[in-house]
Amino acid sequence: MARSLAGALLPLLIAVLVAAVILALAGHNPFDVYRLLAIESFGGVKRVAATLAAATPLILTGLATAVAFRAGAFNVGVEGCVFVGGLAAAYVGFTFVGLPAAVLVPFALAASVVIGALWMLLPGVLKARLDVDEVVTTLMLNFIAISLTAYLVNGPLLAPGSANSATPMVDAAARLPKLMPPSTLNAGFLIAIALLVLYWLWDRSTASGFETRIAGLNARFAIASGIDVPMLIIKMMLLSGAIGGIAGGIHALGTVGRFVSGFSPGYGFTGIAVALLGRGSAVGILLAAILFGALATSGATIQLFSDVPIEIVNVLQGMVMIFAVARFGWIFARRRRAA
Amino acid sequence: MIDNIIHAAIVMTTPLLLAALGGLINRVGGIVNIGLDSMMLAGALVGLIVASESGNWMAALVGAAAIGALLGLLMSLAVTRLEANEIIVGLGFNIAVAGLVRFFLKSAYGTSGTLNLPDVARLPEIVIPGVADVPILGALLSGHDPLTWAAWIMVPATAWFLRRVRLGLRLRAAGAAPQAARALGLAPLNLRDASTVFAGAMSGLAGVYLSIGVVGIFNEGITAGRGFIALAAFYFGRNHPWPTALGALLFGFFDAFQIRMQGRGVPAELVQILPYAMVIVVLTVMGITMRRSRARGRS
Amino acid sequence: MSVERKAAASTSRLGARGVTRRFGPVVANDGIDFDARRGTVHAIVGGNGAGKSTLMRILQGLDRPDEGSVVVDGQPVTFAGPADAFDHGIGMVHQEFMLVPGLTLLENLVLSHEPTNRLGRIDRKKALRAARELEREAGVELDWNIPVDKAPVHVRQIVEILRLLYRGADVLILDEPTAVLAPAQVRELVSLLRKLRDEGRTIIFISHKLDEVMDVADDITVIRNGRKVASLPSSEASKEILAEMMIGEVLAPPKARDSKAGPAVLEIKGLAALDPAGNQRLHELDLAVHAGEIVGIAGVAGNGQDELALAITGLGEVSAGTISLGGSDVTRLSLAERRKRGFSYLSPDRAAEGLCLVAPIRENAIAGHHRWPEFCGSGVLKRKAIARHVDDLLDRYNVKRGSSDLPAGSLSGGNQQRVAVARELDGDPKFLLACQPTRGVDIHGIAFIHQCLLDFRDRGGAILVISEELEELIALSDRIVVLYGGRRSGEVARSSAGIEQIGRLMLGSTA
Amino acid sequence: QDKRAALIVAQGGLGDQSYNDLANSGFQRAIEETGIEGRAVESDDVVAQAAEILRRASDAGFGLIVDLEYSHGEPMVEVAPDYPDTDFVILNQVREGDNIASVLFQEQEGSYLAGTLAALVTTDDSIKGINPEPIIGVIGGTKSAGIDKFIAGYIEGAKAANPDVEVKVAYSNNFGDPSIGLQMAKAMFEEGADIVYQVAGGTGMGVIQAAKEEGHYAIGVDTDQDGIAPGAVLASMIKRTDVAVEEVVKGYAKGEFPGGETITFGLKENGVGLSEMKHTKDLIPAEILEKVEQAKQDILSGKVKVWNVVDQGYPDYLK
Ligand SMILES: Nc1ncnc2c1ncn2[C@@H]1O[C@H](COP(=O)(O)OP(=O)(O)OP(=O)(O)O)[C@@H](O)[C@H]1O
Ligand SMILES: Nc1ncnc2c1ncn2[C@@H]1O[C@H](COP(=O)(O)OP(=O)(O)OP(=O)(O)O)[C@@H](O)[C@H]1O
Ligand SMILES: [Mg+2]
Ligand SMILES: [Mg+2]
Repeated sequence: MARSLAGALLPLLIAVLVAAVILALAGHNPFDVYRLLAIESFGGVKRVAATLAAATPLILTGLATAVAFRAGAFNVGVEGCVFVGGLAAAYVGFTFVGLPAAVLVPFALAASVVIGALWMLLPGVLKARLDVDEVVTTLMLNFIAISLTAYLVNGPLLAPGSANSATPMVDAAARLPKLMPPSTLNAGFLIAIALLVLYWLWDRSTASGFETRIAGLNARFAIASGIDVPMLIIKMMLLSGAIGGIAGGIHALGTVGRFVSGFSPGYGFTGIAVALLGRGSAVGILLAAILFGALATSGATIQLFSDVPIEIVNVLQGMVMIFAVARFGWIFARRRRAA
Repeated sequence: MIDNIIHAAIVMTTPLLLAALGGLINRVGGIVNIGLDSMMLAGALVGLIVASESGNWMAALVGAAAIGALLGLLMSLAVTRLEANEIIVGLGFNIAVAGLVRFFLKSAYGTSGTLNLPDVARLPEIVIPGVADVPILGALLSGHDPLTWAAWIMVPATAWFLRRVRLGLRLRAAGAAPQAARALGLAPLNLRDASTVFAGAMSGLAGVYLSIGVVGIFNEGITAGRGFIALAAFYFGRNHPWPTALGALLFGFFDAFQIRMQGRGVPAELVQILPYAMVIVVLTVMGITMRRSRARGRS
Repeated sequence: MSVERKAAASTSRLGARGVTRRFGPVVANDGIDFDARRGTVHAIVGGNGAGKSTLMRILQGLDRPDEGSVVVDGQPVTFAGPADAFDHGIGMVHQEFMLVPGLTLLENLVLSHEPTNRLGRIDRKKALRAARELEREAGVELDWNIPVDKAPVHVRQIVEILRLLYRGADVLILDEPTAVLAPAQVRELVSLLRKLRDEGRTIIFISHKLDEVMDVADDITVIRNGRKVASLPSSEASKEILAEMMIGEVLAPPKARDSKAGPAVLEIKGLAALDPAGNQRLHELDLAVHAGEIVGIAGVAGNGQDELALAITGLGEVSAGTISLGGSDVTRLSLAERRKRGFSYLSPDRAAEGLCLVAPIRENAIAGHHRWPEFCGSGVLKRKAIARHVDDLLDRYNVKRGSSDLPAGSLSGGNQQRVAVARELDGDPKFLLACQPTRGVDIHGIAFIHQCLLDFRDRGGAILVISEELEELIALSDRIVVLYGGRRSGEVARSSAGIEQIGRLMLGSTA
Repeated sequence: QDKRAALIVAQGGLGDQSYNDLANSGFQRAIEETGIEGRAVESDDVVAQAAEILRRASDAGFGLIVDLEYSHGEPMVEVAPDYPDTDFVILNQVREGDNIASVLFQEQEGSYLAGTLAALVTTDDSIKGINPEPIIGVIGGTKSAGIDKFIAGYIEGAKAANPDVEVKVAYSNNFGDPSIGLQMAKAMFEEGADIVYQVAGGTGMGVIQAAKEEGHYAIGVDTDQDGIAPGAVLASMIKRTDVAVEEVVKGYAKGEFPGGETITFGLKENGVGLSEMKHTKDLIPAEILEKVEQAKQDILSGKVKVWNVVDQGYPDYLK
């Protein structure tokens, strides 16, 4: 127990130490910086709310990635789903003005889900039926999604009078309710948590979750056991896309209020890290998403109180990713063998 | 027009090809390197600084390859010795190195984003007399810099290395069956590290090609995700050097082509989709033909 | 004890002194001493999990003992790694193949000791010359340029042995080299080993098959539960003595029973099937398996057994003919559909297909049955019911395990196979396709699994057994169908089954 | 002084060689001169964190918040009423609110002059590096109304000077990739253009490099980029974001704030305009410079009203 806790904290500690050296070399006091980071991410209700708000899209993209990984599909295309899903939800949100919130919100989110799922249909089918590598196809689809949404938002869907690539704001009825006004933390967080709980239940106690896990661990065994693995891969890619789409939808309706250039700063890619860091478990995904959310919020606001450049947050984020997946057991193991 | 497209396509291909060949060797050795982009970025920066300080482009290449190799080594150690997941480590390197580069520019040069140094030594052009003015052939062969030549010579060299050279054979063994390699007394982890160091050096060269080969300045966005395109190229080529080069050339060609397609009535964003869509189409066609040929073998 | 003194009297080429190796609570090797004399074949026998492979890994420098040491030519040594052991002339062929997929046979042969010119370029001519020489020495002929993945199993085995010779090893450690070979191939291997021994090499040979051991070994060491039971010359050993030493008791072979064959359950008519590369490997085969009957398929490996199994499971490509199960045509149905119709399949490849080694034992035992109404209601698993059922099932099959939550990979090979058998017989299917049902399982486990299959037959089940072990087929089958060149070359009834006759059929002469 | 001011940096961050860097330089100048405390805030996720950053800065006692990020318009309107003691400034758009000041730039006016200059020069092959073909180019960093505002003004100015001129338009889709900028400019030069206007931040560095290598001309943007490659940059279309920010901060230091007002930086206010062309003005015939000056007077007098894409949508010549 103590060992596993140490195992979880050691990588964080190393990342923090490395970043501290960099900070010190650049003439900053690492302790002050870290104290500020902690205060800005967890010091008080408002800051916690900001952290959770920042974690919301990461929970969803992490979950979307994990779902595909479970079935053995290395989907790196969640970023693209966030873009198309976000645009779809925004489109519904500013087009069908006048519908009551109880209709408009589900409608808009459904649009993001459907578009997100469809976006992953092609790579899913190509992998399952023709054995085409999903890493390449989904990576390519990211670039396509980004360019395609940029085209739409600059042309057909551009808000009149906007100097920036942006759709009009969605109708007030399409906005997700805030949980703790004035914080931007909104009902999207609850949706994310609900999906996380569903994922936990699905993985733990449903036949389909079981089949998916087995297929991901050993496809030949799954096939021999009578599981239709190709179909399962297609389904899980669709589900992954759907969750990626709803990540975009929630971001559009909950936080940004529209689709705009710079809509996602790479939530899909951070989601890969979240899924892998969280070892694919529901709790792990939640914790990893909160960690990255905390770094994102505090990284921005510490600049109000310190001269430390925001880049230190990137360095920290990168180091955490690198060391959190490292295993240090071999150090101890080798010492034992040598003795 | 054709000549210009060919020339531009070759220019845009070079950095992709360099990084893709490095990534290919790395993958043959057993590591999928998502961090190529970070090594390119560092190579571009260090190469430019060396080119300015020393006034010697060869020194710049050495510096860029060295920093790329160093990053490759660090990344590899995290993967092979700390058993970290290579995908996350790669993503982590991309984020951390981008941060470090900005941090470094601010701390050392008091600038952010772009570094514009005086007296940067640029890569020379090799003009082949006689060929230079021949249409198409001239664009293909003349007026390119040494690094472009090196990149293309690396293609058959890589194929030869993997098939015919002792180290190449051992690298394939280390990637395909590390247990077996270990049982034979090879050191698969060391081989893997070597392949990542190589990938890092090649990516460093790809980066310095952008900074002193193409433009002569550094910008934090100078790689523009080309490390990922290189990744797509060697995936596309299924670890074979020639198909990988074809993939890189495809991207380079479309880059050159889309520039010229613009302003001819097609929206820029849609033209930019083309190369990515092409990769998917080509992979799909390859998948279908492979399935067909299997089916034909049956009947 | 007098036996041991005698063995130690000749010069020892390679041996162990008090070697102990622990894996957590498991003591895999417990103070083992033994000596392989120069120029002899030394067999190591022992049940599953006895610690044989662990000891061999230590002798080869892949692993290090916690206590004790390896002795080479009477001197204690500490190997830095396999390369170091090789420098002492010691090489090993592992239980799992250690060839590199994607490399050709020649490349595999020379890997790590490549003949090169100054630039590091591999001298292929020189390599091929060396390969041809080894071929001649070993009395075989190989196509060195095919990728190893395309080579048949026994060829790979030979390449592994030739590789040791190529590298100049004079001590060859072979860990269960015969487990995957057909009888003819085993004979080939045995004569090769004899030849190598007569040239002065020392061979350490692990096997579960006591016939082979008696046939080829000069000395035999028996290991049980990590401890050495005895070392003795084969002249003083017999199958019975060894079996008793290995497991502490003598097993009675399963009693023969009359079959009460009922209606046909599996019916194959005019079947033609293709291998994954698209070549036709099975031609116009007719075959029926009846309820309450075990039919065995015999044949030298590569004569269509694999394609037959793939066709019956639905995982392979059928180009002509029909397969029906319980009267309905299933030729075009998926494995999942077949399973719903009472089909069951015991895979020959336990590690890759028969089990999911990284998943918990419990999930391995329920996979494929997890949607049965008693385990699953509207898509939700009844975890308690499953746990109860699996624990009961595994107890009935005597699966030795810590907890059912541990990964299946934590079980020994024999216990892994019991899990697979338990699952496939659970719920009384109509038909079981059992491929190599006891591959790599010790005597004790073999007897148990055979009994399970016979009991299932007696309950009215139909079984098709595909096995490379003739003795197994004879012990189990009511009828044995022999395949040669993808066609049926004959059929032998249990009452008249003799190894010689089956052997002739396997070599293509029609009965 | 315990007055504090924050500058919220837009997407692309500092180091973009244009908008953000320019605004920040004005910001830094102002805080240095006035001695008030000032902080520039960057964020990797600036779009989503709009309200959080605005509120955090207000809560932390920042009396002035200058926001460069375009997508922060709506969030600012939402946040500002909760913090009546904080002064907010938004750029490039008009937002209502007693404590909000809006700053607008008429980039199209300066771009019009750049277009006029380019169209007049491109046919004068007495100038080194100029061919007789009436072809010029412009490269935008991304296709968006904010960038097309420049491009439309440029085209309008060019057509007004010479109706036969052909303007090649292309977008790099990237503000930080100089190598693609270089390739795009070279492609335009190949097709007969000899002057290319860059509206693409760091990508534009490549455009200037291409002009230098090919012996043609680039037109810089935002800052005076004439000195980056002396002689190869024909002129720069300067946009005084720095002045705007500097003035706002200085005013705040003095206790003045134009709350609820819209400040326009056009030609008239000297907020946009052409550089002094230190390295090139001797190359260009005086009559051309006079015509450019005339065009400027026409705009100032209101005789010419330059098309504003953001307000008016897309003109026919830039669909
Ligand atoms: N990785 C492991 N971790 C923990 N225990 C293991 C591991 N691998 C094997 N064991 C334990 O080792 C024992 C025997 O395993 P092993 O695979 O060596 O059997 P074996 O003798 O090779 O059997 P067989 O002859 O059937 O292949 C089992 O009881 C198992 O619990
Ligand atoms: N890497 C390991 N980690 C943990 N336990 C191990 C490991 N390797 C072997 N063991 C344990 O050591 C014991 C001996 O295993 P070993 O593989 O030597 O048996 P074996 O005699 O070769 O069996 P088999 O006949 O099945 O091959 C087993 O109980 C196994 O559980
Ligand atoms: Mg063993
Ligand atoms: Mg001209």
